[in-house]
Amino acid sequence: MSKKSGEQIPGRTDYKWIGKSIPRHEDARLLTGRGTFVDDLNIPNVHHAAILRSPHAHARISKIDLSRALNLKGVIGSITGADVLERTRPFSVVATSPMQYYCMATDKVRFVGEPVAAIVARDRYLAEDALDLIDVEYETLPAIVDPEKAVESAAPILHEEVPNNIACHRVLSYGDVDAAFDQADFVLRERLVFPRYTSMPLETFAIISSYDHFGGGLTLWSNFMGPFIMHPITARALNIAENKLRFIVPPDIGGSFGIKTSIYPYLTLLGLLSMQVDVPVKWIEDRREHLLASSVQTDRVSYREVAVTKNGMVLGFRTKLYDNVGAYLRTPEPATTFRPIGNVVGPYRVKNLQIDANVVVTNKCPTGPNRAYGCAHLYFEQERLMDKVAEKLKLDPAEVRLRNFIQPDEFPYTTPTGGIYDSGDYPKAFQLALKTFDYEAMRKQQKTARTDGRLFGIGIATGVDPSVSNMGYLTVALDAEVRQHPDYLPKSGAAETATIKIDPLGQVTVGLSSTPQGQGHETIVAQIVAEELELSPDDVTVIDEFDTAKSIWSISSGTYSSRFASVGTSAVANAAKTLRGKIFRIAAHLLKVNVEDVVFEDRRFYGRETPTQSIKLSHVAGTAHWNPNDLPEGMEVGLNVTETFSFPLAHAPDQKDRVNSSNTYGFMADLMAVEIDPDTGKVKILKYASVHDAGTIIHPKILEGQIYGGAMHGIAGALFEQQIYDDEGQCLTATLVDYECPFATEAPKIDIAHIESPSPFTTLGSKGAGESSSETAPACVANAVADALSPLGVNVTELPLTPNRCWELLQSARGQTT
Amino acid sequence: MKPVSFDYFAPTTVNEAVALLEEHGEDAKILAGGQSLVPMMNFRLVRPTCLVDINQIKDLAYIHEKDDRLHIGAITRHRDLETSTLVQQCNGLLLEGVQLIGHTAIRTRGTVGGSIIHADPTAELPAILAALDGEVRLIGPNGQRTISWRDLFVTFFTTVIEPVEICDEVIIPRLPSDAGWAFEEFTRRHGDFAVAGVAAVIVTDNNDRCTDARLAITGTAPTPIRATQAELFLVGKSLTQTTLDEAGRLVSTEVEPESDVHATADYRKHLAGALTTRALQRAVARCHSRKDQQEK
Amino acid sequence: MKLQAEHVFQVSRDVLWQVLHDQTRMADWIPGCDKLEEIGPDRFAATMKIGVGAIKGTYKGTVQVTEKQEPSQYTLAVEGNAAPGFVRGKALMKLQVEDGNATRLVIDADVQVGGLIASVGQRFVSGIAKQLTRELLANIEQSLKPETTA
Amino acid sequence: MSKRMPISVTVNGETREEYVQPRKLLVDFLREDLHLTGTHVGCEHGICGSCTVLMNDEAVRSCLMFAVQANGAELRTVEGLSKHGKLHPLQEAFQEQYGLQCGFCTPGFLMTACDLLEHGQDYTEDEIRVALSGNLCRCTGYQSIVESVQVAAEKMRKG
Repeated sequence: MSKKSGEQIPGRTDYKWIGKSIPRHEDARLLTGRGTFVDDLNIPNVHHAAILRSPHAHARISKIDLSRALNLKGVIGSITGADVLERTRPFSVVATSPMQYYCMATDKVRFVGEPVAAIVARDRYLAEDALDLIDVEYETLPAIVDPEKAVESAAPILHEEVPNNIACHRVLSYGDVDAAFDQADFVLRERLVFPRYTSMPLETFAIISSYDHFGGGLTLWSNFMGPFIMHPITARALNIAENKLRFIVPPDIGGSFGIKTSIYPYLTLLGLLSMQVDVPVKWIEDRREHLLASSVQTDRVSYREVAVTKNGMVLGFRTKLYDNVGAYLRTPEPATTFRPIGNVVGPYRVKNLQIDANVVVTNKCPTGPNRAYGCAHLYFEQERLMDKVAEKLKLDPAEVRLRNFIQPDEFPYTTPTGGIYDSGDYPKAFQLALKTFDYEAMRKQQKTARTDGRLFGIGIATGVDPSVSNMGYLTVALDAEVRQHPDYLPKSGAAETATIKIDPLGQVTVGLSSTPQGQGHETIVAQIVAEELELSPDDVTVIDEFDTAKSIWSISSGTYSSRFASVGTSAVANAAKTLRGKIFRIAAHLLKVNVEDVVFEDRRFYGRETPTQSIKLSHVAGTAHWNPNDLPEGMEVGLNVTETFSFPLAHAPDQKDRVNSSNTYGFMADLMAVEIDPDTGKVKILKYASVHDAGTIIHPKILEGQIYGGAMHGIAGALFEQQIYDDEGQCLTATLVDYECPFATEAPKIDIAHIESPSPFTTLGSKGAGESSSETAPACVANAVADALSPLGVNVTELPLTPNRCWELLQSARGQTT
Repeated sequence: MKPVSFDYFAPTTVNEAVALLEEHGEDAKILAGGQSLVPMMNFRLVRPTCLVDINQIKDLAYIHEKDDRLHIGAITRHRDLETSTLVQQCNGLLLEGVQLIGHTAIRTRGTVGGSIIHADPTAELPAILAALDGEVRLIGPNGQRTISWRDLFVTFFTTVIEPVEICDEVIIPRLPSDAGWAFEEFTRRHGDFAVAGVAAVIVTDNNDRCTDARLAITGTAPTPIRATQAELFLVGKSLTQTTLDEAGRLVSTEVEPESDVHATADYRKHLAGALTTRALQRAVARCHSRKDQQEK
Repeated sequence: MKLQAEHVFQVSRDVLWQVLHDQTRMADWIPGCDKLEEIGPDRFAATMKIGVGAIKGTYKGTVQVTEKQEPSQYTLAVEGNAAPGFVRGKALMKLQVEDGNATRLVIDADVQVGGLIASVGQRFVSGIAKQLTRELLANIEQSLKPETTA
Repeated sequence: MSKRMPISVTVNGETREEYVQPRKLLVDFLREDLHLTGTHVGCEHGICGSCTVLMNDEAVRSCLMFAVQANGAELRTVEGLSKHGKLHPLQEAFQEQYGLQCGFCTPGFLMTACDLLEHGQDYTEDEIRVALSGNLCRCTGYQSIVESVQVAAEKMRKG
């Protein structure tokens, strides 16, 4: 069992249910094979689609001939780029360059796996048979995959309207960065390469589309997860009114980690396909399609330099980065680049910085939200440089971090880039991490190991965990003048809605506008409502099916950017508090006592002085439903409350490009000990401690699960997985044999501990923690391996650190040419 | 990822199977365990129009020993080898090698004949056949023939088996009773296809000199190979650590691997040597412990 | 994917050049080639049945001979499409005189594989490519039989 | 298109006579023909383990077998683990130890662990991790799954 110790913050109210690990409500159906994922839905007379994909990385489509495919028995419909060009509009793209991005290739194919045609047939087997009969003629063009080479003048151009393949270029400056570099005692520089890997949920994209030719309504069942800006974007692409476009999300989604935000091009494709036929059309993405053409994390080359004083204080930094977003700038990209803008200084008191951000298109799969979303890139650069500072000054890397931390008395802390860190105690959390890891003892163990010639390393990585994205942050990708234009619609905010109702017999039902993919929302919501209404979680039924026609939602709805634990729980808690007030007022009215004297205990109300005269909750609820005219004067009929919680500080970016890109900011400190096998180069994680401050903890075991899952994604990208392309743009990792996700035998045990600095901005003081160590684990692994290799004078500036790569680093250190 | 359509036959005798192969020719394919064939069919990389399922030929599943050789029916499951006391008693190398194959669910269906005829150069069973000079028996329209592993493997996924032939038995010589053995593999994840692997067998005389050395290497050539230079070097030597290191070095100079997405040629070349040394260390240790047992 | 191979043939350079450019015998040495029709100057439509183990494909495409510098070198460009994917290769063929009336053929090729084979057959693409090159050289040796025995 | 063939399969104790095309994968047969949607499809090339079911009490990949091959066999899927509302010890242990989050990989883990624990209950943690190393999970980081199998082994040892 993993060692877990946590400290309770004094002044924390002792909750009955919040803070306890109650059994999960979702488990019974999932454990007995009665879950409802999209592919389990039984839609009558559903037919199946298959998509023909480009084998070329860059080519002009000269001819498509579907005749042989269409007269295969059982085939009933098809679309190609021509239909898409004629009947849909390009997706709106955030950046300044007017790139044309459609759900299917219309003129050229720009990455291997890009959809070229789609077929509907009686079953998936027949649809794939039909794909083999489609004849396509391509005129191949040279391909480019390296982001730095893609911007050179000789590079092939993907989009005529996008010069030098640069989809977005912004230089953001904060504070006085030149002064910082002048005052510095020394400057450190590194070129760092962050790899392209993907969260790869086990359930692939899944869509069922049904078009009503008479009413004009289009219904799309899918494992879509938000944000719901994708609803207007899809409606606009399909030239269909939003109130005619219905998204239905079933109760169960098989993991997402951000990926299923990028399903909307396929929603558009299936929508158009279902308009060609009179039956519902189901498309279940297969694993090869997913690994080739769903969504991947941006790969990045960055040049970072830091200005440092002789006692290790970081005065400022400059970063020039090249983010490789693949063939199309697909909304919400370039969010990888701009999402962490509010917390780009991490947990440190850096005041001056400049970011030269180049968002580059190449002939690779388009990128999109993945777990960590930009923060793994950020903290890989930041923490590698922190270790370089320690190395230069011969200081303990822990000490360098302690010197630079933002101090507890400075919260809420406004960062130079406009982020507002709500709460935290970084030194305390970091000390707890050192204690949990037993840092001193591990350094001693390292000393003895090194005397035996063993390659033993200790890595540290800390980071601020941003959650609840402010919908306005992405507009910092636009020049400030663009944002001043009169007909430009500024964007901001982060909200969530919850509806709670009590039925005539006094049981509680909660409706959400979240789309959970395994985070246990039904359980957490039942805990919160039970706490506020003084019931038990088993009295609370939570419905998390989502239906844009029935559920109340806003542009920022959905389950992404670890938002539910703060914005979702706040909406639920507020709705429960309001409903509690109402039932207490009805009870006081029926008991003829003042509302302050009403006591509620095991489902009965009574006046404090007259405990024997009590009425049951079902009586109060019954009154509200059966006898509404007996309610207190002016009280609204019914027992249901809908509350929307919105963050007040989620403003649009100001003229100086400052924006509070997220609304709650947690803290993480990871420590890891590793050993490298000198013969094979294989890295083994010997020990891993991880401390998190996610504000008020609601369900400890669910939080621990998020930390374990997040850490595993980070370790996967640092040691195992990578989407690899050859120089001609062919993807070489389209199976799970070649795209190497770690299994149980590769997973470490983690000693997890917490501190709780409640957020002043959320109702329960809770913050998001869904991405957690997916942001810091890659940096921690890199620092640990670098530490293990430092006696040999080897530097680590690139991931993944596969056995082959580590062996090559060892060879270069041992003077052999590899 | 659905397979193309095919005609399906499930013969219950070998002759019936051979007749079907003759009748359907080039595009007929034998379905044994299916753990390598079906993934390739689902990817539509392989598109047989006729499948001859030999899982109903019950008398092709057996393990028995005759004149110091294990005779194993072609559709004997990997899992059957794992749990067979006969294999445990007379061929530790086979047992250790089988346990490295994929995962339990793969070994439940995977067959001995299937994985040898599939001839994946990183697979464990072909390497064991090479290390112990095993043979396979092929049955065709005009009778049967027994082929040694040296003549069986041609290149990637290719053996000398004719489209009309079926492998009905694999013959693996028994490990010499005083031999030490070890199967050492390097994979990035447990159960992966091996980046490189070494099946080692060592026999020593009473004053600890090596009298017989077998080193079969996987992952460095289109087929499993024997590292003959290193084997010749070992015979006659006392197996000190320096000897074992030198044997490893010889193997890495002997092999000419390819690069791919999992490993560079240089890295595989190095690994073949490093794994040889590790395999020999374990084999020598087993050799000593078996000798101690025999003295007791 | 870079591919180098070379082989010494016991014929003079001129003879080797003639054989390599003899359209009637080209089909003999291009691996798995069972149809070769001229569709333009030094340009042929080709059907090649290439397969390794169970992975078989009938590749339809073109063979193009360019940059001819008789008799020392020329470039062979091959392109083929089949169900498992496409193959595109450009090979610089250099013929170098060796003593004893022999000629060394040096092949310096750049091969690109795409579609299914690239994304699924990753573990063996370079090995299979080398195998086909060996077959090519063996086939040339075979088709030179009349010249060498005469 | 080759014609359908009759098969008789016992699934979770119930014998079903059906007609299937030879190329129909066993996992598609379970999900589409028998509407047992508890078994999931994650990769269709035998790596992720989501499709694992028991065939004659041994774990197999139902995406690497054709339905026709199950003719005459006895299959057990996740739907067959619990009886009349009584959870199998494995299901109880997974609930107690929070051994799941999204639940998509869970049926595959349950059937793999069922094969493991029906052939013995005392394993070291490493042995359990090796036995589960053919099942991919992207949510839990595996620790809670390993603990769930350890607790289930304990429950089953006590009988």
